[in-house]
Formats: sequence, structure tokens, C-alpha cells
Amino acid sequence: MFLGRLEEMAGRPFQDIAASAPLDWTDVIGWLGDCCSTALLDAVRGEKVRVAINGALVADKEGLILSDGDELAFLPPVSGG
Amino acid sequence: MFLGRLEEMAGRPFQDIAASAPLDWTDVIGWLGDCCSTALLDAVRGEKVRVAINGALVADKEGLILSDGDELAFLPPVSGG
Amino acid sequence: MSDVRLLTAPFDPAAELSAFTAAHPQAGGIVSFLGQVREGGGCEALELRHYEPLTLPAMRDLAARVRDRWTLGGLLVIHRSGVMLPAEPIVLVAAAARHRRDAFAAADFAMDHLKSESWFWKREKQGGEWRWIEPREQDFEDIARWA
Amino acid sequence: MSDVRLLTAPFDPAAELSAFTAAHPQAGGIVSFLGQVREGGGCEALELRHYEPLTLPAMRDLAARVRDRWTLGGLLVIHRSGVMLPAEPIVLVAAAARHRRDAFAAADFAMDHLKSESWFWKREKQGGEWRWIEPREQDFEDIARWA
Repeated sequence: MFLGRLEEMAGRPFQDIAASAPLDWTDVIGWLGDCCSTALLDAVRGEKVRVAINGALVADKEGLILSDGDELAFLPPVSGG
Repeated sequence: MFLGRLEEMAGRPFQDIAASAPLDWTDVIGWLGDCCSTALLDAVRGEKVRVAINGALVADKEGLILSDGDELAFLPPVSGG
Repeated sequence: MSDVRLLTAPFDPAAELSAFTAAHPQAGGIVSFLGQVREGGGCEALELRHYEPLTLPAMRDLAARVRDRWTLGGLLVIHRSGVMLPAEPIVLVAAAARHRRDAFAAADFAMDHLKSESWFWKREKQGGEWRWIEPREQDFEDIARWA
Repeated sequence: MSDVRLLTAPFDPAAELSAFTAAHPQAGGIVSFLGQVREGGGCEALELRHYEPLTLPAMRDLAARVRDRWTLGGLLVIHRSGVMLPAEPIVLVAAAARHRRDAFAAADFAMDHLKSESWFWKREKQGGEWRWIEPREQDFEDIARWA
């Protein structure tokens, strides 16, 4: 799932990761590098973008491990206002 | 005019002062002493009761001067809440 | 412009707030306070009395002070006088502003000052007996917050 | 009990507030905040997007924190998601309490935290072009008031 402006950058709200679990952060970044723009990749790596797995926020995104069927969401900062 | 609990103490919301103007504070107190209860008189003299003439608050009630047709109001503290 | 009213008959706060909101589409936020006679607690009726030459002018004066202090698109102040039953509205204050913070502060300030300084005398019916309500210390503390 | 809703279609704030008030006759005071899309200022439409598994649970969590912090009779939190036009309601928060001060503080706190911490992403249409809205410094300051 790509939320907020990341959806525009990805050109789609969500995308299946066609790779065999388990996947770690390096696998995810590698997959993003193949599928999407460098701008998206930079944004996702940035410290302001948080990550949730199946709706639960991940404290340390670089330490994540994805299992089969997990929903990974990239969350840019909320807009406030 | 007797406002708030003073109305109960006076037994009426208002009362004509049948005396010839000008009247000062001593005249008013004298008239109240004749017409009404001592409790009312004590309350009106107390520092918590304010006085208005024709809807305008009087800063120093003991210095007031009433003309013919003036409306004198005795105002106990407001209830708040 | 402020809308300040002293009413001697019941009013519908939802309809008033709805009309106020519709009149201020350029305001990003509207804060309202509705005070009503509490149900339960033994109060059978509440009576507010006012003194015509003082009460409404003082409410208008308060509204002007609120408008001077905060940047508002609109201000609504409606206060009942007379006898009210439990769950009946007593007072409605609403502030419309571009900025949320202004609307909150204006409504809060208006309520603190309406409650403690307005020319209303209140009595409450409990167990069939009316008794006058005296000023409370809390009201002076509420006002001191704004000094 | 708190009533917390995330809606994807327009709602009627007056009707909601009226129902909330009727449900809390024992509350002496009800404070509400209504946020709406500003008319004028060039905004043609506002879009809020949410993430189902996070947004509503976080709103419920905020409501629980508010209930823990203040003594309330009831709390209502309604937030829109989706595309809204000028003058359409975005958010309604209402707090019913025995004491006025609790109701004001609870609604104010809820709004500061809803605005700055909720999982909503916003974009605005101006001159036919959509642009994303970035976080504002003011939001962090608003929240710091409650520390």
C-alpha cells in the first residue's frame, strides 16, 4: 500500500510483491527499485516515511520481516492542519 | 426595583417611592426602613448589594441623588454557576 | 457582527447553530458551548431573572470585548431568562473563526464571563422548594485565568 | 461510552449534535468543534485519504485517552474521509460534561491531537490542480501545549 503522496509517486495505490517470503528490508528496497521510480525509493527510505505491517506500525522499518500474505504499508507524514 | 432574593425579602418586585425629589441615600434608607423588613434594609446597606439608577450602575451608592421619575434598582450579587 | 440575544422563551440550539454555521462558510472552525438544565441531581426547575436595562447591554458589551480580543468571523450569544425545566437549554455560545485556537479561546472566555459577570439571578427548585443560588468561588477563579 | 466514526459520505453536524445532546441530559454543558472546508480562499475541493487498518483504531485510541484524562458524560468524534466541497463538514467533536471546564479542555485536546496525529493524508484542489498538504509547524506547537 502506498499512502498519501506516495500513491501518486508509485502511480498506483497498491502492488503485489511477487517474491517468496520471508522478505527483509533489503528485499523490499530491491523490489521497489525494480518496480518504481527513484523518487519513490528515496522517499520510502527517508526517515519521515513510516511503515506498517497488517495495520501495525513498525518501530524499526529496516528490521522488518515480511511473511506470505502480509500487507505492507508506506505512510508519509500526515497532513495535519 | 428589587432584584433576585431582595424581591422575596421585599415581598414585591418594585415599589413607588412617594416622596418629593431630590432624594439622597439617607432618604432612601429612611423610606426602606418604613416600608420594609430590617433584613432587607441590612441587605441593601451591605457592600455586596449594588445600585443602579435608570439602568446605570452607581459607583458610590451612598452618594446617590434621585430625581423625580428615576428608577432605582437594588442588585444583589449575581449567581454565577 | 455579533448576534446577542436574551430570550424569555425556549429555543432550539441545533437550529440556531445550524443557521450560524450556514452564515459562516468562510470559517474553518466553529466552537460552541451549550449549557442546559441538568437532569437528575434533584433539580426540578431553574429560574433565571434578569434586569432589562442592565442584562442585555452587558451581554452586548461582553460580545464586543470578545470580538476585540480574538479574530472571529462571527459570534453568537443566546441566553435564556425565566423558568426552565431539566434538559432545557440555558445558554448557547458559538464562535466561528479561521483558526481553531481563536474559536476555542473566544467561546471559553465568553462562557467564563457570562457565567460570573452577567446580570442574572438564579434560583432552583428542589423537593418543591425554591432556593436562591449564591455566587461560587470557582467563577472568580475561572475569570482570573484571563487576566 | 464514546461514539467514534470515520465516514466516507457527508454528514449533518446539526443532527449529530442534537442527537448527542439528547443522549446526555445529565450533562450541564456540551462543547463542540465543527471543522468545515473553507469557502473562499481558492480551495475548490479537499480530499482526505485514510488507511483503514490504522485510522479508525487510532481515533478510538485518542477518544480513550481523552476519557481517561477528563471526566465526561459522553464524547463524540466524527471524521470524514474522501472528497469534500467548500462548506462541507470535515470533523465534528463534542464533549458532554458536568463541568464546563472539562468539556472545553477535552474537545480542545481531541482536536489538537486529531489534527496532528491522525492517519489522514490531505490534498487540496486549487485552480483545477490537486496538491498535497504538508504537516505544519503549528500542529506540533498545538500538541506541545498538553505535555
